Amino acid sequence: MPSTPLLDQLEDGPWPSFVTGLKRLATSEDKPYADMMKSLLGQLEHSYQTRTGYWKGGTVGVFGYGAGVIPRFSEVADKYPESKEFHTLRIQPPAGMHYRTETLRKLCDVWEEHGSGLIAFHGQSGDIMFQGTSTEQVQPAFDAFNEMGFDLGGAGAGIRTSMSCVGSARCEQSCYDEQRALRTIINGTLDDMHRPSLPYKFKFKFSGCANDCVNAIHRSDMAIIGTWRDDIKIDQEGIKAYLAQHGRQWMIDQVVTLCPTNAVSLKDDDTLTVDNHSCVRCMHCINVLTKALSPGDERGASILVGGKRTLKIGDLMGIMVVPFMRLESDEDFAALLDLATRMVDFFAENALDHERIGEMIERIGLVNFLEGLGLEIDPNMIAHPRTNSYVRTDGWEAEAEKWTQRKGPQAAE
Amino acid sequence: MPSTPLLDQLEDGPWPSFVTGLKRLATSEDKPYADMMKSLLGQLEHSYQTRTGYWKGGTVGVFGYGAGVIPRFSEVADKYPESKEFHTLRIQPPAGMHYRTETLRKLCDVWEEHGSGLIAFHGQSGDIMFQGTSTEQVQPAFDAFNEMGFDLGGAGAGIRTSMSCVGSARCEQSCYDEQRALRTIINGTLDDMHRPSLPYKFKFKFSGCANDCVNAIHRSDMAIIGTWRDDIKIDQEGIKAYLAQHGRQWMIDQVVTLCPTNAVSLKDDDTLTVDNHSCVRCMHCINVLTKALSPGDERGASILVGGKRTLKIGDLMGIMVVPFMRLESDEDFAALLDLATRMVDFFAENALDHERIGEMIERIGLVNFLEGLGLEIDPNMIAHPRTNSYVRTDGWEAEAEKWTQRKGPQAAE
Amino acid sequence: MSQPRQPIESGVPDPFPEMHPVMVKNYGQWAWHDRPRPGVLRHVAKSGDTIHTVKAGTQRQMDVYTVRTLCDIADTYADGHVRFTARSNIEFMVADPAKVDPLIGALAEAGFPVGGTGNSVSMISHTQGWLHCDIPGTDASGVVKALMDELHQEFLHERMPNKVKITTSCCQINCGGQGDIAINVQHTKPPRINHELVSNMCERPAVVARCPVAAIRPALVNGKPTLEVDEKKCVCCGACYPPCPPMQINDPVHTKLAIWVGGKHSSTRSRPMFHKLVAAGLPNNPPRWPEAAEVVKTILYAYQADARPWERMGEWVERIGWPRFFEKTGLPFTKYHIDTWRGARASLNTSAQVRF
Amino acid sequence: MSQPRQPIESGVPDPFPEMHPVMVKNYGQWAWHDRPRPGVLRHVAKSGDTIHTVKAGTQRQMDVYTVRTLCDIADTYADGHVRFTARSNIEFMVADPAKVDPLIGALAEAGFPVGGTGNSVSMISHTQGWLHCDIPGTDASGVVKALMDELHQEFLHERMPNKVKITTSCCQINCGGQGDIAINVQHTKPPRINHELVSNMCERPAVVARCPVAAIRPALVNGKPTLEVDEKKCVCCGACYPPCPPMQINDPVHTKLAIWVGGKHSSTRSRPMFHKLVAAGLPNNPPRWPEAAEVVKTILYAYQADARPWERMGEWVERIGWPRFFEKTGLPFTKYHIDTWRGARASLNTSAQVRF
Ligand code: SRM
Ligand code: SRM
Ligand code: SRM
Ligand code: SRM
Ligand code: SF4
Ligand code: SF4
Ligand code: SF4
Ligand code: SF4
Ligand code: SF4
Ligand code: SF4
Ligand code: SF4
Ligand code: SF4
Repeated sequence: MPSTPLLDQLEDGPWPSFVTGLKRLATSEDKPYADMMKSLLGQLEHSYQTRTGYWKGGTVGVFGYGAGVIPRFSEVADKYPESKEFHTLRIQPPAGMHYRTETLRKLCDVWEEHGSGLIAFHGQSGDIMFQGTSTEQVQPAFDAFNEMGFDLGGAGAGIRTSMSCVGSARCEQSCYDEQRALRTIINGTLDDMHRPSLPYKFKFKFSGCANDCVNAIHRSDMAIIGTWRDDIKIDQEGIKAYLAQHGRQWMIDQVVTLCPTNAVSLKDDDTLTVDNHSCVRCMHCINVLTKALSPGDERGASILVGGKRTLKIGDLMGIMVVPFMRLESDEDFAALLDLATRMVDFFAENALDHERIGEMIERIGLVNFLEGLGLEIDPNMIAHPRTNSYVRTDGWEAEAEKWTQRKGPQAAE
Repeated sequence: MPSTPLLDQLEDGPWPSFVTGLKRLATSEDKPYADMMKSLLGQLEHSYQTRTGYWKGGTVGVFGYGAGVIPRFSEVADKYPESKEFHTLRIQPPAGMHYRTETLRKLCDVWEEHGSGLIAFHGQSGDIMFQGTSTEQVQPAFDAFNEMGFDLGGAGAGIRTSMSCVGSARCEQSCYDEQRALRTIINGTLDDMHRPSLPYKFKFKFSGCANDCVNAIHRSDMAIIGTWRDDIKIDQEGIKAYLAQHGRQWMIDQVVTLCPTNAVSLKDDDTLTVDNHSCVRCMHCINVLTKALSPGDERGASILVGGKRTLKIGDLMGIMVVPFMRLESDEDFAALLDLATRMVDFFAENALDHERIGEMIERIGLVNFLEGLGLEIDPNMIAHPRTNSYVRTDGWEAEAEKWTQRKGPQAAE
Repeated sequence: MSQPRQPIESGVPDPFPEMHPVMVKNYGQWAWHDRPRPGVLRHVAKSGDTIHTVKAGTQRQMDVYTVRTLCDIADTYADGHVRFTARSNIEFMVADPAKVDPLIGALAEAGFPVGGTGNSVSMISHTQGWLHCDIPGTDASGVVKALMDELHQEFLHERMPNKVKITTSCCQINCGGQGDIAINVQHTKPPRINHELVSNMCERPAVVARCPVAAIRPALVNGKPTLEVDEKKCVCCGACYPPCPPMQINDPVHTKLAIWVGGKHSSTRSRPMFHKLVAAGLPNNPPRWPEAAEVVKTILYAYQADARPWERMGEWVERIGWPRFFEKTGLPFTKYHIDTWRGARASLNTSAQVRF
Repeated sequence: MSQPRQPIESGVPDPFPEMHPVMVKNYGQWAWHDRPRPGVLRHVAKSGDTIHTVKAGTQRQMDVYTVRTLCDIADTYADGHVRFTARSNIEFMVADPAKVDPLIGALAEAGFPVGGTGNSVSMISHTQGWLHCDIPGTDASGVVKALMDELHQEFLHERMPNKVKITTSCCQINCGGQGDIAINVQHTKPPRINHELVSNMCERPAVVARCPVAAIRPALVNGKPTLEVDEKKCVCCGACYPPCPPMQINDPVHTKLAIWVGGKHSSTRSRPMFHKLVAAGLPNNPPRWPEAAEVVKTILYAYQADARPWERMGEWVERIGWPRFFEKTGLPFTKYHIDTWRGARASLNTSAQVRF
């Protein structure tokens, strides 16, 4: 065992220690990975000492696929030779990250045989990351996972592994079937994941409501976020129960005054009402009064496009491009996949190299993007209309007419 | 008299009609301007008919000054020859736009003698605009006004005529002597008004409080807006009187819930308190409860820089660059003038041609501007800190030290 | 001509000799104010002194007869002092409360509407237009007069949720500034270039630099140096026209009016705001611009009906949301409403918050 | 080697066979939930079925022994099903409420903290760092472990005003994302270029294109084509390093940590927000990064002491204002806090609103 004085300090303290785990693997003398993990601990300690990383990339993959393995070769292999290759397999988990223990144990067994014994549940994008194996073992490891029913995840300039919140499996806020939506889109675009040839990466994320438990707005190129069109459902008996338990002041301070649009009122007769036209479906009142309030019945999702981290123009959040799409019937899910596919195609055709879809929209303008995809203009797409007069408006009447055509019948509703 | 069927329609209706006024002048047959005004009415009717303007600029001025007259030559002088020249004199009013009737009558007399008899009280920048005279009469008109104690205002690429709110003259919200501040700055920078040689125009505006009755934030290059540093003054008897008159609900709806930072509380004993550290000096509560609340005693102004209209990069509002400067003593006013002068100098040296100071700041960055002027960094200058990591921070410690130096003693206060 | 006279560089006149004596005496020492009725303010000083202000609308562009009439009224009822507001309303200050009603009577008699205080619609900010400017797309005096006729009752009464400050401008330069409602020129076609004139009178590098979208480039027409406009880029702003009159942007048909909503200068409650485009393509229709007036009234009365006390126009829309603004006013929402200028991203909805 | 095996392109596995049977049965039919104690959720379905979720922290980067221990616990106390959260916590679902306490006991016994629900500090989002990435400026596993040791009690208890979601990242690319508090790498010197390597391995046009400020240009060194960096322009972001490893941005001394505050993903109450820089220049100090931990705790406890119920970190600061944030945390405010990136204007105070 290498001496690891700095890492040893990370075995103290109440939080589970990854160092203890690494040492356990390194000292599993009967296992094929023990030496690799000793070497790895040595290199990691060296990084702690020198404050420097020592991995470099390369090209390693599995037969038939163009991505999904993150290759790592050591730059200090002379000192720590057994971990000179330390590749990671990204494997897509069951949607919602549910596991039988039996499945987990089998995954462990495969990784003991073909890898380091080190597994991350999960990567920030949602993969199970099987971390650390040699070039030689990549294919057999994948084959074993694949036979179990698992498939490689995304890497490189393609569709990435996705994530949905726990949603319908347990959460009463859920406004659509997240797992189905995830599997519909990802399994419908697998080719672009496994043989990546897009301008840059493309991520989908699925949250069942505006609480956005998978950070979809900031961290995905296309965010599917649950919402509803009709009225919030109110169980006035439930409201009375809350009032009985917590009092009116509590109700006012925790709910009424925190509604961002002042849409909630507590009446003198202790009923609670919501002005559903003002409500922005932010979820706050429902979160607090979960036993009395719930999303309406006409459920579905909003679609936002273009979230991402900093490179190269600065962080972007997704932009609302479809305020509502119903997600109930088979046709609805087919329409969702169709939209996703068209989105990816439009991205493939119009983005520059290494440009995310959010950057592309920034460059070509939202209106061109919407027109390119045939999405209808809606004031829900904006925080406010333009403040600048530099625009050529000679098509005003034709555009206004489009709106009137669309809204005419609705107005009569 | 020309026939003016379109203009005639503007004599109907309850609002005072400028057309009736123009006609009055045109029919003052005993006056030197009657023919000019007949001609003018003809040209204006022609504009109404053709929806086209017919004035062009030129060069006309008074001896010794480089600006202050707006020259107008008619493009349809062949049809309307008597108003072929129709220049405007911009004259600076007394600060706050106060007049004795005697003064107004004298101004009218001068303009009957040397001009059209048409006067605008006032231009959007704050000038009295004596509208319409011939090239020949410009100098005598100016001489007469000048002898009365009036001086030309600004035009072109220089300091412009300024405006202050009525403020101390009448308004209880006033936090500094607006008229004095205006006269200190403008009369201290007159050379740059009368002999304009700046990169572009530069406007000062003076509002006594955050109600900003002269639109200073949007419409001036340097806005001086009254504020206070200590606590809002509360007269609890006054509060009780309001409560007696309007009730608690009114107080809550009109004041408490409208405070943008929730700094106002109505206590059970019917006293009203303000969390002065949270208060942003927005004036709302004071506006509503003017008989009970007033700005604190430590009064002065905030300075914002860079407001302007659309050309060429889009509308800009002023940016807070001095959160507080006391404005009481002679030294305080001298410091204000000093700041204004340095601001104009910095602008003169660093702006591009036809670039307003707000555009310059946009181009060089606020930090460079602050450093150039030696203004101290303050979190009141921002809505929030940077969200983007693209910045070189190797001077962090030195900068942090500056803050600690400045705030150290204060923290002990 | 003899030796020219040297100007006396006296600058801004001292206001104290002009100011009402009660104001001079209590300068900076005021205690509170209220509004006994629309058009009248009562300010009380710490000394106990009181001054009443009676506010009346004017046409701004006044003939000397009108000014003298106002002076006569001031002399008879208002101690011989007046002031003008930032919006060209006139204020009469009276020390004696008994004079207030007669003063109001005299103003009404002379045709000056008394109002514009408190939660009323004040005078529209006024610019030059065809009367005097060299680049106007419409008139200002006419638009203001026509609109104020329509809004007259709202000037007289204080029945809006908060003050309503309307602005107008006669070209896209917008000397009238931001407004709760703004009625502005919006050109819809690129400038037609009078090539003959360009070669003669235009300082070409200056105008090329002035274009916000770099749509102007040098060109040769009939062998003479002139300019051309890339019509795909041009945003029809007219910024090239003042420095280069041959860039003829104004057009009797294609110069339209647009309505903007929600500008706010005060830092009161909410931060200051810019106004936002809500309607465009309105005809530039003198002498009474009925189409623009109609839209303005629709918006104004939707605001009046729906806003809460103290909500300025922009604050109201922020609360109810833009989807409902378009619903309530019945105005169409188009792609032109979506901002395309720098920083446009900040105007997009980057949240899951949505309204139905 | 024989003929290679063709992959079965099965994609995302069906979760239903893996899911707890009570979840399968009541899928999409849940009625409400509460939290009987920190670390435990109780969800009740419309059918009346109930499921308890016990949530525990893990180190994310787990050895198979740890995974098996968790499986053993799940088999004994939790019906043989688990799930992992978006933040690498593990959740045990149990149909029988009587099993909750024994399950908690077993987890505690095995060293897994039970908590992370409701208004607690959840697990820090975790990235790769020195353990695996090819570009890290610091470690991730170590930072997370060190910080979670410090914040352990806040994971166990629900005593914050709202959820606190902390993130970290091991380079400025920031795979860890936005956070209520984010502990991120901030380089402070431009990359040193290994010219020898550039000529050999770098795809030069790609790296030139990658620089956000166009600071990289082709150059010749010793007659060989290489690159140079304009150090005046360079913002030390390290974006050139992944496509071009010779652009050595990482440095044991000049690679620092910075703390950001107020990121928010949810659209709950307020719109989503980006986090904002509050402290920089902190040493990258393994194995326990005490300086960064100190700043994080200072901020966290200022928030705890001052925020109102349901206020997320960013919402709290919005209410009290940035001047008071710096006052309450004692952190210095510097010119680096003032944004300089595109759209920076929207981050400036363009109002007369001011705090003292
Ligand atoms: C493994 C993982 C971190 C983790 O430990 O969890 C990761 C690791 C890397 N990310 Fe990431 N990113 C991971 C999730 C993210 C996320 C979060 C998310 O997906 O929700 C983001 C922010 C969201 C986004 O997509 O913008 C993210 C934004 C980036 C970026 C910046 C992209 C941008 O447009 O700003 C890069 C750089 C690039 O793509 O050139 C990047 C690049 C990388 C690379 C490939 C570094 C490189 O260029 O060589 C890292 C490989 C590390 C390794 O050795 O495995 N990674 N990366 C995450 C993927 C695991 C998984 O598949 O589940
Ligand atoms: C007269 C006046 C309108 C009025 O009727 O009240 C006016 C009239 C003109 N303005 Fe203005 N501006 C007038 C107040 C304003 C204001 C309002 C203010 O000062 O508060 C603004 C917006 C604030 C600002 O400064 O940005 C304003 C923004 C402009 C601009 C755009 C400047 C910009 O940077 O965006 C121009 C164009 C220019 O300067 O090139 C302009 C240019 C002009 C010119 C000189 C047109 C031109 O380039 O030939 C107009 C001369 C008209 C004439 O025939 O007299 N005027 N102009 C106002 C000055 C009267 C006075 O001295 O009191
Ligand atoms: C006379 C005048 C100042 C001057 O020096 O000329 C003035 C006078 C008063 N303003 Fe003002 N404001 C005047 C233009 C403005 C403007 C600018 C403008 O009209 O273009 C604004 C900014 C408008 C904006 O935000 O776009 C303005 C925003 C306010 C506010 C803040 C309103 C708000 O809630 O946003 C107050 C506070 C209030 O209403 O109590 C205020 C309050 C006042 C007070 C109460 C101050 C006082 O005690 O004298 C005055 C009487 C108000 C009334 O009528 O009820 N004044 N006030 C201006 C009259 C213009 C007019 O004839 O209509
Ligand atoms: C398990 C998990 C979803 C999953 O599929 O894995 C989850 C589960 C729940 N979230 Fe979440 N959230 C989860 C990540 C998130 C995230 C993303 C993250 O952690 O990176 C967010 C966005 C955070 C942000 O804005 O930056 C998130 C924002 C919320 C909110 C909104 C909070 C707010 O006021 O802004 C709620 C509503 C609430 O608190 O009642 C919520 C509510 C809930 C509920 C009540 C939903 C439910 O009934 O199951 C769950 C239990 C909450 C509790 O512990 O009290 N969840 N939740 C994730 C647990 C992560 C963890 O281990 O800590
Ligand atoms: S995003 Fe909404 S539906 Fe999904 S788990 Fe979170 S609270 Fe539930
Ligand atoms: S969901 Fe949000 S916006 Fe709608 S009523 Fe509830 S708190 Fe208000
Ligand atoms: S800006 Fe303030 S001080 Fe000046 S008149 Fe208006 S309310 Fe009074
Ligand atoms: S001045 Fe404005 S911020 Fe201050 S307490 Fe009054 S309402 Fe609140
Ligand atoms: S708005 Fe345009 S047309 Fe009107 S006065 Fe100003 S510059 Fe002239
Ligand atoms: S109208 Fe505006 S955009 Fe068009 S050429 Fe002229 S300056 Fe450029
Ligand atoms: S944050 Fe940077 S160093 Fe860390 S995993 Fe992501 S790319 Fe690698
Ligand atoms: S560190 Fe960033 S700014 Fe500097 S050269 Fe590299 S990519 Fe450009």
